Amino acid sequence: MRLLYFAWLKQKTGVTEEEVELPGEVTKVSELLDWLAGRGEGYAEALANRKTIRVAVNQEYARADDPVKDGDEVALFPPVTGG
Amino acid sequence: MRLLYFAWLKQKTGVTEEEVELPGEVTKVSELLDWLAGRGEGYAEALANRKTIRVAVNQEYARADDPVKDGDEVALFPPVTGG
Amino acid sequence: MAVRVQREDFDPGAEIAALTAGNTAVGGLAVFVGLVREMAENRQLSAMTLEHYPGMTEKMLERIEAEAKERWPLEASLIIHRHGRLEPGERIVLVAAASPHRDAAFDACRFLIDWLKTQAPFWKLEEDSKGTGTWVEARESDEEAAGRWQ
Amino acid sequence: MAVRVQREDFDPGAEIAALTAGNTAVGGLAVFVGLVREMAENRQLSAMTLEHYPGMTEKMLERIEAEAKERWPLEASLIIHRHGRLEPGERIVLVAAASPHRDAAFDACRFLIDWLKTQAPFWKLEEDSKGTGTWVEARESDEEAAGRWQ
Repeated sequence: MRLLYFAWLKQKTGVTEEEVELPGEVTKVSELLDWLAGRGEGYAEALANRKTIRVAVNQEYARADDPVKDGDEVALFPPVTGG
Repeated sequence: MRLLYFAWLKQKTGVTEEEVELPGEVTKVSELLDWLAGRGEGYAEALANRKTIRVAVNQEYARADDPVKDGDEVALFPPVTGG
Repeated sequence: MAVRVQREDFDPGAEIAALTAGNTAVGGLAVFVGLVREMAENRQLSAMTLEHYPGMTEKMLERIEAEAKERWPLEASLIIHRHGRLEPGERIVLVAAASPHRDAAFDACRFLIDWLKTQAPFWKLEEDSKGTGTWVEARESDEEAAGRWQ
Repeated sequence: MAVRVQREDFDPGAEIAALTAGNTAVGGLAVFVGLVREMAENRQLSAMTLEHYPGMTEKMLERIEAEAKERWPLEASLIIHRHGRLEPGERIVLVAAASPHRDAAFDACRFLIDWLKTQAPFWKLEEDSKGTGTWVEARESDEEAAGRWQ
């Protein structure tokens, strides 16, 4: 799975983009966030407040219960502020 | 009094602009229109349907009961259609 | 704040650039440009002639602009309206409003054109391909649009 | 119908002229231009950096534009959004909608910017005079504005 981080999620994790291999028990967005939060202090901090995080799976907005799988492109970012 | 006519009011009266002397009994907009309607066929036709006529006295929109007097600039025109 | 009534065309790009040039308080600029359509209510037009009431026109446009400035926090605004004979595709009118905030810019811009359409003394004479001229009748929908702002 | 995400500036005049050139079905063109303000919530800004998600950004903008086209009779539309570092007074975004009718042009234009603000993956980092960067937080008022069109 390809993971992308934007805005302060990129700053807090210190990661712009990474390839990860999903553990078998991670099958949906909420489980992915739980698993990521356990990968280190920066991740834990970045993911502390789930309300402030938006997730896109393969460039489509996704919800906590939406499925994820190896091969997906998953992006984590705060609510958008363009325009 | 200076009278101005615009759009189809100009076409029907055949007049762009004229100077008239008001009879003493003409003191308000509705009386002015009545008097003008009696000045000839073109005027009568132009003023037949009062609902389609707007009046400005000294470049301010005026109502039937608003006063008019010698020296005023009075314009007659249909509802506006610019923009 | 400016109002112009003119025969000649205008350059929307230059106008809107000048409107906000050097003003870093502007966050949003809303612009409306009205153009002559070739079809009007299923009739093919070859041209349109805009008549106006010199003097009163400028006065009403200035009042409309002043009213917009009263209602919204505007940094700049502009109304340009042409008169005379215009062919399909030609620009008729430009209204613009610049504000720190986008909603104010949009609302003020729409107010300007809605009120202009019911308050400013302009009249359109449509000309069809045979050269027959027809005075455009005021539309109720324009009155309703202006009524939004009462 | 066009969408552009770019680093470089754009020329609003040239863009809106091209949008309606030769199209005599257009009666009204509504345009919104968003600019970098010097003051944001009482803080003085020296610059703003716009980050975006290449690929998804274009996809979302195209979807927003298609949705506008579904809802209103549009002859043309355009969305241009810049990214990277921008200083006060610089243009950020342009949205435009052209229609036979003015109300449709206005509504579509406002819809485009309202939805863009809540759907398109852009993030603003504000930079103050000391060079301190602060990520802008999403505003509830933007959610509400987008909600108008639900």
